[in-house]
Amino acid sequence: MNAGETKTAFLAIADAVVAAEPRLTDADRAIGDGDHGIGMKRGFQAVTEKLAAKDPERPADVLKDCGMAILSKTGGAAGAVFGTFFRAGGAALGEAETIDAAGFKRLLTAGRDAVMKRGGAAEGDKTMLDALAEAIRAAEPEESLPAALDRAAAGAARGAEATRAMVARFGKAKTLGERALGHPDPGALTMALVLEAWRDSQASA
Amino acid sequence: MNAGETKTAFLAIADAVVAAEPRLTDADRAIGDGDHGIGMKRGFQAVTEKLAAKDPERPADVLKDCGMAILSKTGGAAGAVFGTFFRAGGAALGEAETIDAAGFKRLLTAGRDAVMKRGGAAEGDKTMLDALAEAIRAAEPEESLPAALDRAAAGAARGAEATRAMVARFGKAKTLGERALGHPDPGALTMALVLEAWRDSQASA
Amino acid sequence: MFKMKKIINDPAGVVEETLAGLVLAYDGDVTQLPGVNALVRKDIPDGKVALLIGGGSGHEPIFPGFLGRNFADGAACGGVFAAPPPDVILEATKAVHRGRGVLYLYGNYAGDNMNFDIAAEMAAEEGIEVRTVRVWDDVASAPPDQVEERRGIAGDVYMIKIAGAAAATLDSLDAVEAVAVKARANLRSLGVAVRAGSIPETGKPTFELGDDEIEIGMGAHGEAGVRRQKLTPADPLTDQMMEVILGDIELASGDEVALLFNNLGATTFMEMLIVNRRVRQILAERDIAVHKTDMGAFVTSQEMAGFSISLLKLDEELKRYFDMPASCFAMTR
Amino acid sequence: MFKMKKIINDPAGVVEETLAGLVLAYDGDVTQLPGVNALVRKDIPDGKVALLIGGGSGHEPIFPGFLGRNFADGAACGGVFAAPPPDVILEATKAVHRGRGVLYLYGNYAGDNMNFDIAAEMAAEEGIEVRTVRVWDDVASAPPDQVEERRGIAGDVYMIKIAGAAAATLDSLDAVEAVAVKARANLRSLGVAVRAGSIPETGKPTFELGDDEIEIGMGAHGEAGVRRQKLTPADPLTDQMMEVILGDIELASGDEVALLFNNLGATTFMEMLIVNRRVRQILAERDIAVHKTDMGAFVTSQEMAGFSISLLKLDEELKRYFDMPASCFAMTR
Ligand SMILES: Nc1ncnc2c1ncn2[C@@H]1O[C@H](COP(=O)(O)OP(=O)(O)O)[C@@H](O)[C@H]1O
Ligand SMILES: Nc1ncnc2c1ncn2[C@@H]1O[C@H](COP(=O)(O)OP(=O)(O)O)[C@@H](O)[C@H]1O
Ligand SMILES: [Mg+2]
Ligand SMILES: [Mg+2]
Ligand SMILES: [Mg+2]
Ligand SMILES: [Mg+2]
Repeated sequence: MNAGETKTAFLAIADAVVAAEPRLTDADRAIGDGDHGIGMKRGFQAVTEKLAAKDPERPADVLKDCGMAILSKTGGAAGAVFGTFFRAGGAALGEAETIDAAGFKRLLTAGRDAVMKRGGAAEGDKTMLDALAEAIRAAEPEESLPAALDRAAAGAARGAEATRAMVARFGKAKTLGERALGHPDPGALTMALVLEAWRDSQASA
Repeated sequence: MNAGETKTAFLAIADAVVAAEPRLTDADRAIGDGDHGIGMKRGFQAVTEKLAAKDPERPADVLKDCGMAILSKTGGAAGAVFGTFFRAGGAALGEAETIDAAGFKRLLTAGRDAVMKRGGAAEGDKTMLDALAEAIRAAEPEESLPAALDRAAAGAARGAEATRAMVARFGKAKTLGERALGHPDPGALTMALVLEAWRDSQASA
Repeated sequence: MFKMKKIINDPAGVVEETLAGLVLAYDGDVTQLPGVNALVRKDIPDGKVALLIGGGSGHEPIFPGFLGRNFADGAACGGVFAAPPPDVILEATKAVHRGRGVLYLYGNYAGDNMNFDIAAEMAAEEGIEVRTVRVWDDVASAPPDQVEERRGIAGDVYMIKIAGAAAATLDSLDAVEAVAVKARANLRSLGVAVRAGSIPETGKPTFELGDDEIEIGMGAHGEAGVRRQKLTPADPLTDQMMEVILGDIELASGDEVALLFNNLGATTFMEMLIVNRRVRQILAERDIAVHKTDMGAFVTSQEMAGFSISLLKLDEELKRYFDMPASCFAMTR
Repeated sequence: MFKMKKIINDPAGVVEETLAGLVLAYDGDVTQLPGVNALVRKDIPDGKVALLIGGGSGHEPIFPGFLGRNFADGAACGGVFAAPPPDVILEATKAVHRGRGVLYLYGNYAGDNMNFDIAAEMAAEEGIEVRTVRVWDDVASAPPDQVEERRGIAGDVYMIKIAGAAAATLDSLDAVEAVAVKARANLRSLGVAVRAGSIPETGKPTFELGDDEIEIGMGAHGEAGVRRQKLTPADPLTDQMMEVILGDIELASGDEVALLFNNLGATTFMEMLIVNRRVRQILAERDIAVHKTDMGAFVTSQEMAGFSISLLKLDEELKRYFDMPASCFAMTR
């Protein structure tokens, strides 16, 4: 996947997240402060603006711009978390002209490490990291990018679903304790949505 | 009706008003600030206390004590209005050993004049004066007290009912204008209730 | 009907317990008269013209929250939404009197008028000179040619601020009364109701308003206002309200005013600040300067949602009293 | 679900319009950074240690309402209930910096922590020294051995009061940070939620609470608290809350404290005063003196009904900063 295709994919991702605002907000109302979808919408609308404005040289530019836009326009935990994720993921792609399965897995991993470093959370804490970790495990570096995207998206969805069974240790759901059980983590839903939208943009491409 | 009988009658009146609190409050919620019954309850509970405490020498003592208790414990427009009414009514009875029909009509009239002087309202302004005025017109000085009470109570009820067709010019319903139409005036309902309870206390006596 | 949730004890005792908590919140400056629902300052200087305010309870922090240096000297408090009885007012009058007479300052309502008048007559019998200034700032409650029929709402706050400073400065009841009367002539308010509040004893809303309705000019007790309409965005609503206010007072280019945004209970600062933004645009267009902006919950109606805009036209004299440092439970300058 | 009525314009523009209205309400003391949701004082003295506060919007008057002499120098504001992005914080940092470094003071939430930390790293790259003190006064949000996991709620107000006075007095970032850290160690808060508030963009309540339920320890954003129970009368509820607070801080007979009653939005003064009455009975039994009582809506959650009790243990040093005259939109001393 080259720079132009990456841009197309991320424009589709942005549309998908913006469209999912109500669902993400409701998820946050259940165990947080009810603003997750609103913040993500603000951030990904900025992503669309930023990406539409110019033609990227490399895939890394797309991810970095995406990360910067989210970081500077979203705010809240999600702004820092997803902004950090995409910026680090972009950095991990370096000068590469295209994203292949190996590069894809590398960016997910670098993104995860950066988020863990930033927020101090780990897998099992009922955050987007749970969706991300499953995605990383599922993505095979040897296969084709579409196949890796397919497995990663499915893994992220599983990971997000699995957060229902977790008690939050970070974010505003923290003090919910037992009562968070049964509800999925909003950020994990967004993480899964991002990878699903990326996969779908390929399928339709 | 001698001093003791007057005391008995007024204890019955107090019970009746206290019991009617919700109805009077709802009437005030419709066109005022929703506290009329609460204030009247506070006032007439004080009346019961004050009357129960001692044996009156003359009927005038009962009305004056009733007026003082209401004036000092109720507050709001009704406290001033009904306190003034009973105090002036008592004064009008003077040294009389008993209340007869003529004395009864005299006390109603003196009470009305004092209330008009105090508050500046007149008949037709959608206040307790509308019930009172009808009662005065209905009460015949020549007949027996029970008969006069009977006519006065019926007149007060008619007068209160008639306030539905009036636009308030005093009290908190003032600015309601047209919208007060159809709703009876809370104080007028209380005035009617007082005379009805007085009449009934005789009937049952 | 469902009962509004309130964190109280016995609903019949809310006034007494509120005043007890308020005296403690004053941290020593104010005391309650034994067995009477009236609070008075502890340190009223001898020979001072006394300022007594009061009215129904349930509108906290007004009235008992406005006692202090350069504010009021005493407050007579009635039941929830009910004017205080004459006895309470008389006790408070005697307690604040320091030989130079007492100014009664309160909102213009039938109940308050009658009870304060009766108390004034009683005070006169005891040789205490009393003057009365009724606050009637609510432009929604009567036409300009019947100002004395208008209700007193949030304007109470500015009236107490100015009369309080005057009563602490001037040495005759006449002079203090004159300043208060002047301030009243320069004061206008208009409110809007968004949701009803409820009385503790009944737990019922004092009025009904549709889920998509607001009412302009509704009184602090939930008495009906002048116009009920569909929920209106902040800017057009502000335009509507300011048109009424500015149509009721003469303001020339270059004039200075003070602005008071009073929260009736449950309105957010966010909403009032958004309205202020528009108010300032409107005043700027007319080249009217704002000397000071006050915003908060001063004259409330329990948990009622809604707010009022008050505009006080200032001249050098009023400004002197308006700016004088002053402190009470509800406001510090 | 029915949409909460709010007097606003475009729900997506509430933060910008709120800040515009606030700058005007400051009547000249404060300005907004061009195109950035950050307000700063106009008259920050050179060489002053700068105090920067901030957080999500929708909690007005905190944070942007606390700028002024002996209060904060700047506030970085995020979306409704969302921490400000690093860029906004960085811009504000540069605007308030006067050569002696900047103290970041904000509530302890994942979003705020991450965004302020990123901004601090950016500021360091630009040669500005930044220290951070996170407010974690909410005893309901984590056990005593994990204070750094606790949320910051109404205690923000006293932290800003004291850090603001210290930053105006002391000439090193170290010294100001030390005072703030000491104040934090002496501060405890606990809240109770009675009715939910709503976010302007959705108009939906941020949580569900039964018509007869309250929740102790609920956060300022409506995050769930620690105990949900049936509506409880004021006295027993106060006993419950004070037991938790007093069980979390060491107070000896004769100690002095300041009390802050913070209205989350729609709670009445009547309710808080009734609660204060009981709080004072409890403190008196333990011979704990109250130096000052503050009551009002300082850290709100839109029209949420509920309140919190904050207790600050004072010593001579803290009292000096606590009593220092100070003035901002939200509070004057
Ligand atoms: N420390 C953290 N590490 C990773 N993700 C986090 C962390 N804290 C919060 N999150 C994610 O952020 C989401 C909440 O985002 P959002 O609601 O937009 O922010 P806020 O919690 O500030 O309101 C959570 O669902 C969680 O997935
Ligand atoms: N000026 C007046 N003269 C006679 N009656 C009056 C006057 N003003 C008010 N009232 C009576 O008082 C009643 C209202 O009493 P209440 O609700 O207890 O007092 P408030 O209006 O202070 O809440 C009205 O229904 C009316 O009958
Ligand atoms: Mg959230
Ligand atoms: Mg009434
Ligand atoms: Mg009343
Ligand atoms: Mg948030």
